[in-house]
Amino acid sequence: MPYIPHTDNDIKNMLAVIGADSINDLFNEIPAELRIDTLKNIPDGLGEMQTNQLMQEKASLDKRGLCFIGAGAYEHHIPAAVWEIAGRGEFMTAYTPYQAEASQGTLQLLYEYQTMIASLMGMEVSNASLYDGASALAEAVLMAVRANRKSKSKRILVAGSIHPHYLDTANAIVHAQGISIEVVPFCNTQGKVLVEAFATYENEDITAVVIPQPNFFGVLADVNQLTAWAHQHNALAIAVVNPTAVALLKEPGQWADGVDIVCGEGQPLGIPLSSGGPYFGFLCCKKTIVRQMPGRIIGRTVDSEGLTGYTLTLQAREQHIRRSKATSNICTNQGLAVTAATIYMSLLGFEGLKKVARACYANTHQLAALLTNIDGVTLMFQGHYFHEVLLQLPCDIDAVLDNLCEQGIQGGFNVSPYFPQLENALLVCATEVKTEKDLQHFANQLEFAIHQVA
Amino acid sequence: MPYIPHTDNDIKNMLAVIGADSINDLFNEIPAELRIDTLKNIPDGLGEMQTNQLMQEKASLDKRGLCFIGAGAYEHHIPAAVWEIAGRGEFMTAYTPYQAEASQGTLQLLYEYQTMIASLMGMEVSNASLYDGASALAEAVLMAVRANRKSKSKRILVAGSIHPHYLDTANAIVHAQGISIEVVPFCNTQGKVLVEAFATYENEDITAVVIPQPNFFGVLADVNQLTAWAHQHNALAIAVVNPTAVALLKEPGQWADGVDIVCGEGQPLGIPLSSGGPYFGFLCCKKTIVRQMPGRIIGRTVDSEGLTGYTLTLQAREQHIRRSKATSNICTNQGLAVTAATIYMSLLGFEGLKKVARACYANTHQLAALLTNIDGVTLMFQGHYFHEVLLQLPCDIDAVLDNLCEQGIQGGFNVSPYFPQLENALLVCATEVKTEKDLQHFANQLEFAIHQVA
Amino acid sequence: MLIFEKSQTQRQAALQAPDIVDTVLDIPKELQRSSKAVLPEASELQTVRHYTQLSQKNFSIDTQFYPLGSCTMKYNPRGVHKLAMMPDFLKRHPLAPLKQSQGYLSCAYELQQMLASISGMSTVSLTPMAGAQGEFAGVAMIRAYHEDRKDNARNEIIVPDAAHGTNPASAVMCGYKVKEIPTGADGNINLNTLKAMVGPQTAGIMLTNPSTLGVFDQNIKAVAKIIHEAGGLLYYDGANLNAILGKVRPGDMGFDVLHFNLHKTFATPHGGGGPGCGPVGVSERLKPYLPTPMVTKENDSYRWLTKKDCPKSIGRLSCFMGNAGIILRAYIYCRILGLQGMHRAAEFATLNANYLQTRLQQAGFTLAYPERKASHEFIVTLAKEAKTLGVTAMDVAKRLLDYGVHAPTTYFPLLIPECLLIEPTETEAKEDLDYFIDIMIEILNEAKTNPELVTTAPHTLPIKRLDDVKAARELDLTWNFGE
Amino acid sequence: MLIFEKSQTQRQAALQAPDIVDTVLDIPKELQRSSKAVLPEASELQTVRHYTQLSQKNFSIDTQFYPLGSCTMKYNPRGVHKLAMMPDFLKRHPLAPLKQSQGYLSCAYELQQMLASISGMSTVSLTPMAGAQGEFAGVAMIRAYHEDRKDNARNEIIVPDAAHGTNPASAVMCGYKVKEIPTGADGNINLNTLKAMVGPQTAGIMLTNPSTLGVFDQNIKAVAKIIHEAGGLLYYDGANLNAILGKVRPGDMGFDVLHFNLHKTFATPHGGGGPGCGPVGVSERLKPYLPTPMVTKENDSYRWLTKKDCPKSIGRLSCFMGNAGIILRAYIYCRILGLQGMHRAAEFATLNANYLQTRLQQAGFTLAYPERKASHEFIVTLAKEAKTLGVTAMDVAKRLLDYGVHAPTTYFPLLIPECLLIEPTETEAKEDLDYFIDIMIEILNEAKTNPELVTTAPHTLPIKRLDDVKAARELDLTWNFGE
Ligand SMILES: Cc1ncc(COP(=O)(O)O)c(C=O)c1O
Ligand SMILES: Cc1ncc(COP(=O)(O)O)c(C=O)c1O
Repeated sequence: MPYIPHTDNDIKNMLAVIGADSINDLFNEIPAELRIDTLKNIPDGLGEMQTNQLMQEKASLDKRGLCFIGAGAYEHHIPAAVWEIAGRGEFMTAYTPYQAEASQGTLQLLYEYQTMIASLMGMEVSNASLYDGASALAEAVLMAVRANRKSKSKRILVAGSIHPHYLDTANAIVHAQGISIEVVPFCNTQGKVLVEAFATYENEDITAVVIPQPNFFGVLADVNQLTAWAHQHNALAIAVVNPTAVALLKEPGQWADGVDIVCGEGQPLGIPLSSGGPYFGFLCCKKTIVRQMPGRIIGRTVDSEGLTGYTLTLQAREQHIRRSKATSNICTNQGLAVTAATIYMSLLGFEGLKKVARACYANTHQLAALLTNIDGVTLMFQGHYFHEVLLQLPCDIDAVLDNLCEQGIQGGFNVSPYFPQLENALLVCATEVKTEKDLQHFANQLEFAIHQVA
Repeated sequence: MPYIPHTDNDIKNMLAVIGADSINDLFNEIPAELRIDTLKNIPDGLGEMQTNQLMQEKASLDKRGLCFIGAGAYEHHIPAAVWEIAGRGEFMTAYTPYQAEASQGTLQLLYEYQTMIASLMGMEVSNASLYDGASALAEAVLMAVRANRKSKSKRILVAGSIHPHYLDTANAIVHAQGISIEVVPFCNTQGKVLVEAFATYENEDITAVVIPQPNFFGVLADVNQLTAWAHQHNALAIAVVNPTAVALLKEPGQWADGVDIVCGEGQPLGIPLSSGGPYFGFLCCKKTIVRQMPGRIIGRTVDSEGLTGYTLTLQAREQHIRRSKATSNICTNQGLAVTAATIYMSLLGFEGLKKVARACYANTHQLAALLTNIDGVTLMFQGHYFHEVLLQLPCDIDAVLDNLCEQGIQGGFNVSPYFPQLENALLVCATEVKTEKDLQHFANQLEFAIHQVA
Repeated sequence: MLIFEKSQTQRQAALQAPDIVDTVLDIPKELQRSSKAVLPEASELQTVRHYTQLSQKNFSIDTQFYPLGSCTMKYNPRGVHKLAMMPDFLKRHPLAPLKQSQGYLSCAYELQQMLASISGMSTVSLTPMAGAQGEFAGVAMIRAYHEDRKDNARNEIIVPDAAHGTNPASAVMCGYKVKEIPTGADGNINLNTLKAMVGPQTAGIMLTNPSTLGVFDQNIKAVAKIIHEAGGLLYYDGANLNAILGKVRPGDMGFDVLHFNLHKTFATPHGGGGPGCGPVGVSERLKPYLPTPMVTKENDSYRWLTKKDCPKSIGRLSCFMGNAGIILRAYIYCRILGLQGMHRAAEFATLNANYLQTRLQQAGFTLAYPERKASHEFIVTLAKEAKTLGVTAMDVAKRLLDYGVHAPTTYFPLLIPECLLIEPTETEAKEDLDYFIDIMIEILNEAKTNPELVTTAPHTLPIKRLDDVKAARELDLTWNFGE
Repeated sequence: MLIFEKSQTQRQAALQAPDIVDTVLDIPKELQRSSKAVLPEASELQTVRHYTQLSQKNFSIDTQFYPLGSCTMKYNPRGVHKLAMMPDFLKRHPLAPLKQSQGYLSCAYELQQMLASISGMSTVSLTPMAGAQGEFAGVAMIRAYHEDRKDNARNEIIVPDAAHGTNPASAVMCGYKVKEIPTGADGNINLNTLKAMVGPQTAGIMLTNPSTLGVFDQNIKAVAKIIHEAGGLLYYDGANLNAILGKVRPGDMGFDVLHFNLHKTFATPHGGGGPGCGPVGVSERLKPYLPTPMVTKENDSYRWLTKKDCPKSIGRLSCFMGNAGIILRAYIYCRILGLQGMHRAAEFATLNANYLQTRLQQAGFTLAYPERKASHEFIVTLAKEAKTLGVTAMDVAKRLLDYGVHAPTTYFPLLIPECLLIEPTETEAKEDLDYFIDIMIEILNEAKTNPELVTTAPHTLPIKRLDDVKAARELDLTWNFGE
C-alpha cells in the first residue's frame, strides 16, 4: 500500500487492541446515511514510475522560451546551493517551530532572515513572512489602520502606478473591515505619481499612503517627497519595493524621515518563477509599531543555562493565542521560501545583490535601446526606470506576443487591458540572466513580428 | 574569488604570521627553472550562471530517445528518494570512514549493504564495493588465484558468452601477474557455453571458471552443471551476475554446491546510466576465503561502553597497511553509488526487486515477440533468455541503428563486430520502464528502418 | 553562531554574482542607496556548512516521529517533490502565454475536479495560499452571498470554543462579530445551545468535523438544518479532512463552503512553517463568488477564469494564482494515491489514532473523550498529573523531545486543560507508535519518581528550555551589527 | 538499529515496484530462485528516515572542517553536482549512438586537453576510475613500453618509503618487484642512495611531488636524470597536484606519466569513499599505450578511440569508459575555476597550510620538517607527547572529533612516528584555521592536565572509541537474520 507501512499482522493486532472487528468499524460514529463507499472522478493510483512519465509529459507542454516578462515575478539566477540546502528534509518536512528546543535550525535561520531583510529595507524589524507581495500589501494596510491612532478615517491612498493585481488583492482582503482604498492617478507622460496629485487630499484625514518603488511600469518616483507628504499629513507611509532593486535604490527606511512599513514580494531572492508561487511576502516596520505586526516573529533569548536560543515571540498578537483579536488570521506562512531566500542572500551578500541589480538595470536599458531602434517602437514614459520598461508598439500587443511565442519568445506583458489610456503598451524586463545575444535575438524577432502583424 | 574565502586582510595577516612577503614566496622551494606563470588552453573562469548556460547547451546535444540498449547497463526506474538521500552533504562530502566514530552513518549503511548484497547472492560475505562490474571480475580472478591453494597453473577459464568488455578488462588487469585467461567457446545455436565445451580441459590444472548468468546475450546457461564441473576439477567457481536478475534466478550461492566468488555490476540497483559511470562492482565470497578479498570491508563491533558500532576491518589485507603485499591496490571505491544502491534495495525490498525482474523479463519477451513478427527478423538463439535478447536482422545493423536514431530510438547494440560469426546481430533490451506503446513504437520503426535499409 | 558572526568584510561567494561591465547608473542621487545592508559576507562553503549544520538542529518528519495534532505530519513523498521541481515547471512565468502553459493548467484543472469530488462540492478555486486564507475566502463568500441578496443584517459568525484560532480571526477579517459556542461534554455541539444562538443576525457557522477534539459530531445534519433554517451558511474547516477522505463528504453533511489544507491532507511539505495551500470548494449557490483566477477547460484547452468571467467573485487573493508549486505537489500526490489510496489514508490514519488512544488509556492516561472513538487524532489530558505530580503537558512535551519524538500539540484546543492533541497519521508504523507508548509510560514513571527530570526537560537537545518571557519582554528581533 | 530490525514481513514501499501482469516465467525450475533474500521490508518513510538519520552521524565537508592530509577535502560545489545530475546526462546510455552523445563527448575531450596542459603531458586518458587504477594504468604503460622495446630485464619499481600504499600495491599488480627508497632527513630523496639503487633492472620510479611529507623535492630534475639514464621511467602520483596547479608541471619536472585525482584536485565529492576518478597523462613516448577508450575530435565532431585505433594500448580498465559522471564534474569545475582559479587553488591551499604550520609550531607542536615550507599540507609529530604524556596521535585525533573537527590523517606516512598529516585546503577560512589551532592548543593542555580525557576520547559522538581488535577477530560482516 503506497506510503502505508501496515502489514496484515499489524492490522490484526491493532484492531484486537482497539476491540474492533474491522477498520470500517472505526468509522461507525459517523451517521450511516452520510457514509460513502467511493468517490467519483478519482482515477486509479499510479506508481512512481508512471507518475514520472505522466508529469514529464505535462512539463513538456510548458516548454518555455526566452522570457522577457517581469510584471511582479523575475527570472534570476538561483545558486544551486540554495535549494539543495533548503530542500533538506530537516528544513522541508518540519512544522512551524512551536517546540523551540527542537527547531533551533529553522528559528535561527528566521532570525537571520529578519536581520537581513530589515537591514536591506533600512527598517528596524521584520516578521518571518507573509504569503506573497500582494497579500503583504493588504496586511500592511490593515496594520497601518491599527497603528495610526491619529487617523480615524481608514482611508488609504495608493499610487495608481502600483501593480494592478496588488490593488485588487488589497481591496479584496481589506474592504470588509470598512477600509477604503483610493487610487491616486499617475502622470500619463512620466508614468509615476507626482506629489502634485495629492493636492486634492490636502485637508483630509488619510490613514496611510502606499508608495511603490519601482512602480509597475518600472518607473522610479520621488519617494522622498511622497513619504514626506504622508508624514506631514499624519498618514503612515507604506513602501512597496522590489528587494533586488533596493540594493541600489534608496532603502525605504531612508525615504525622507523613513517610511513606517515596508512590504513587497520576496520572490526575486532565490525563489523560482514556478507559475507564481510559492513565493513570500516580506513585511518590515518601525519598532514602535511591532505589536501591530501580523504573522510570526522570532526573538532571541536564552535557555535555562543562559545559552543563546531562538523562539517564536510576541505570540499574543497571533490567532492561536488572541483568536478574534489577533493582528491577522495568518498561521502557516511561506517558511521554506524564506529559508531559500536566506541562503540566497547569504550567498550573494550585499555586494552580490548590488551586482545583480546593476546587471538587471543594464540589461533592461540595453534592451530598451535595441527595441526603440525598431520603427514605431517608443518608450511610453520619460524618466528613470529600473529593470522593467514600458514600450509603445505600433500595433496590437496580443498579436505581436502570439507571433513571438511561435518563435520561442515570451515577449513581455500586455498592459493595455489594465490601463486603457496606455495604448499598445508592452512591459518588458531583462534580468541578469539574459545575454547580449538574447537581447539582440529578441530585438530581431520583435521587429519581424511587428512587420508581420502591422 | 570563487570558492576562496580569504579577504585582503586575511592574506596580509597570514603572510605576516608566516613571515613571507607574498604568496608567491611560499613556492620558492620549487626550483626557479621549473616554475611557470601560466597554463595554455585553459579558458577564463565562468560564473555559475554562465556555467549553467554552457552545460545546458551540452546536455541538449545528448537529448536521448527511447533507449533499447542494455549490454551491461540498464535503464531502471530509480525512486526519487534514492538520490535525494544519497545526495545529502553528509554522505556525499565525507571521505572514506577512517575515523569510525565520526562516520557511523556511512559505516552502518555499508554494513547493511554487505548484508543485502551477500544475501541476494546467497553468499556469506561481501566487500564494500569495487569500481565496476568488469574490474570486479578482474579482482575476482586475482582473488581466486590467491585463494585456490590447490591450483598452481593460474589458468582461468571464462565462458565466451561473457560481456566482451569484461573479458578485455580482466585481461588488461591480470595478465602482468602471469595469469592466463582462456575463453571457452559458446554454442552457436544456443548462445551459451555447454558443459561439453569443457571436455578439453578435463585433465588440466584450472584455477577458476568464470560463469556469467545471464550471459552477454541474455541467455541462461546451465550454471549448476558448470559450477559442479569447476568444483570437480578443483577449480573455484566465479559467478558474474546481474543483481536484478538474481531476484528471480537461482542465486550463485545455490548453484550446485555453491560458487566461491560472485561479482557483477551494481548499476541496476538504483544507479543512473550516466554515460557508463560511476557505477559499482560488487564482490561476495565464501567466508573461508574472506582474507583474500580485495577492498574495504566493514565489521560490526562495540565501543568502550559496549554499544554497537561499525568500523573498517580486516585492514591488514589493504594497501594502506600491507602495501606491496595487499590483496589489491584499490583505495577509493564507489561509496556513494553503494549508498544509493542500499537505499534502492531498501525501498524495493526483495518482493519489489522480484517485480522489477519480472517486468523486465516480460517486456523483453514481448518485445522479442513483436520484433520477430517483422519479416526477416529472427531470434539468433534458441533457449531461455532473461531481459536481453539477440536478434538477427536481414540487413546491416549500423545502418538500421542510424535510421532508428533519426526517429529518436536507440535501437539496441550491434554485436557483430565483437562476434563475427554472428552476422547482423542486434542485442535489444526492454526493462520495466518501457510501456506497451514504447514496444509497439519500436517495432513499427524497426520495420520501417529495415525497409529503408534493406 | 550567527552567519553574520562568521562574516568578513569583502568576503563573498564570488561565483554567484554576475559580472558587471561598468555601465552608468543614471539614477538621481536622492533615489540611490548610500548605506550598506547587513547581509552575510561568507564564502560558498561557509554558507553551505552553516545552513546544513542549522538544519540538523531541527526535528522533522524525515528524521522523527512528529505526532503534532491537527497538523497531519505525514510522509512528504520525495518523488512528488522531485517532479514538482522539474525545471520546466520551475521556469514557467506566471504570466506565460497560455500556449506554453497547458501542462501546468491541466494539472490545476484536474486537481480542481478531484477536490470537488472529494468534498462533495460543486466547484473549487485553488488560489488561497494557506488554510487561513481559505477561511477568509470562504467567509468572504458567505458575506458576498448575503450582500448579494441584500440580506445585510447578518453580522455574526458562530465558532465553537474548540475551533482553531484562525477561524475567529478570519471571521473578524471579513467584518463579522464572532460568537463562541461551547462544546458539549460528549464533544458534540449542543443543539439547544445552538438553537438559542441563531437568528436573523446569523451569517453562518465555522466548523471542523471531525473536530479538533478528535471526534466526529454525529449531529452534524441537525446543526446544518438549524443554521440553514436561520438563514445562515456552514463553513467547513478542512484541516481534518485526512480523517474522512473517501468516507464522508462535507458537502453531504450540509456544508456550503470549505477549505482544504493541501499541506496536511495532501502531504505537501510543511517547510518549517509553510508554504501551504488552502483551496476553497463551494456548493452551487456560492459558486459566483469564488476567488479568481481559476482554470477552465474549453475545447480541450485550458485557460484562466478571471474577474471578467466571474464578475461577482470576491476577487484576487494573491498577485498571481496562489502557491502553484504546492498545487502541483497535491495534484501529483492525488494521482499517486488514486481512489483506493485516498480511502486508505483515512482508514489507516484512523486505525493508528485509535490504537494509540486505546493503548495510552490502558497505560493509565486520561482521555478527554474516553467514550468516543478517535478520528485521526485524539486528546489526552494531563490535568490530574499536573495537580498531583506538578508535571504539566508542557513538561511532558519537552521530555518527549529528549526521547527523539516531536511533541504532540499542547494546550490546544483551549477548552481541555493540560492537553496533548495527538495525531499519528497513516504513514507511521506500529513499531513507532509502540515506541511512543513506551516512552509516554516511561515519562509518567519519571514524573512520579523524579519529577524534576521532566519539569526541566529537554536535556539532550542543543539547548535547554528557553526563556519565552524574556524573549517577549526584551525584544531582540534582529542581530545588532555592533555586537 | 539496523534497517533490518525495523523490517516487517510483507511491508514494502509499494509505489516503487512496477505492476506485474501475471506473465508466465518460462525458466527451468533449476535455474529459478527459491529462497528469499534478506532485503529490508520497510515503508518509504522508514527508509527515508533511517538513512537521513544515519547521514547525520557522519562528519563531512558540508558540516565540518576536515583537514585530512593527502585527501584534499575541499568544498565540493553544489552547482557542479547539480549540473552533472541533469537528466539528459544521467539518462545517456554509455553505448548511445555518437550522434546523441556529442555533448558528453565534447566535455570529456575538453577535459583531456585541459589536463594535458595542466600536467605538461602530451595526452590524457580519462578512463581509470580512481587514483589507484590510474597508478596501475601508468605502471602498466611503463611495462608495455619496456616490453615493446624488448627491454625485458627490467623488473623493479622504486618507491619511496613515504609513498602512499597504493603505489607499491599497483607496481605489484603490474608484475614488478618493489624496491623501497628511504627519505632523507630533509624530506628529499637522497641522490646517492638512488644512484646506488638503479640499474638495468630498473623499470621506473613512482613519486609524489610535493611528497606526502608535505615538501617539494628540490632535486627532482636530478632524480629524473638518474632514472632516465638508468633506462627507467618516472611515474608521478598526482594526489598532491592541488599544491602546484599552475605553478609547476610534472611534465616539466621530467615525469613520463602521471595520474590525476579528480576527487581531490578537482573537487568532485568523495562520497564517503568514492567514486573517484584517476585519469592518466603521458609524455609522447608512452602515448601508444594509453588505456582506451579515449575521445578524439575529427571534423568538429567527437568519437571514441578504441583498441582498434590504439593497437598498443594496455587496454580497457572498465566496462565502459570509467566514471563518466565524475569526469563531467571535473570538467565543470575546471570551466568554473578557469586559468586564474587554478592558480588560486594552489596559492591559497599553500597559504593555508603554511599559516597553520607556523601557528602550530609557535604553539609548541613539533613539525616533521621544521626547516621546510609546507606545500598544501604538512606533518606534525606527537612522538614527544606520546612518550612524555602517554597521549598518542590517535588520541589527539579522536579528541578533535569532540570539538567538531575531523581528524587529520594519522600514522601516514609511516616513516614519521605519531604523525598528523594536516591539509586544510584553499576553501577554508582563516577563522576555521584559527579555531583548529585553538583546539589543538586546548587538547595539548588537556593532555598535560587530564590525559585520560584525551586518551578516552571521543566523548560527544554517538559512540565512544570502537574496539577494532574485536572487529577483526570476531568477524561480523553481515547481519544475521536469526538475531
Ligand atoms: C483546525 C485548523 N484550522 C485551520 C488551520 C489553519 O491552516 P493554515 O495554517 O494552513 O493557515 C489549522 C492549521 O494549523 C488547523 O489546524
Ligand atoms: C598520495 C596518494 N596516492 C594515491 C592515492 C590513491 O588514490 P585513490 O584513493 O583515488 O585510489 C591517494 C589517496 O588516498 C593518495 O593520497
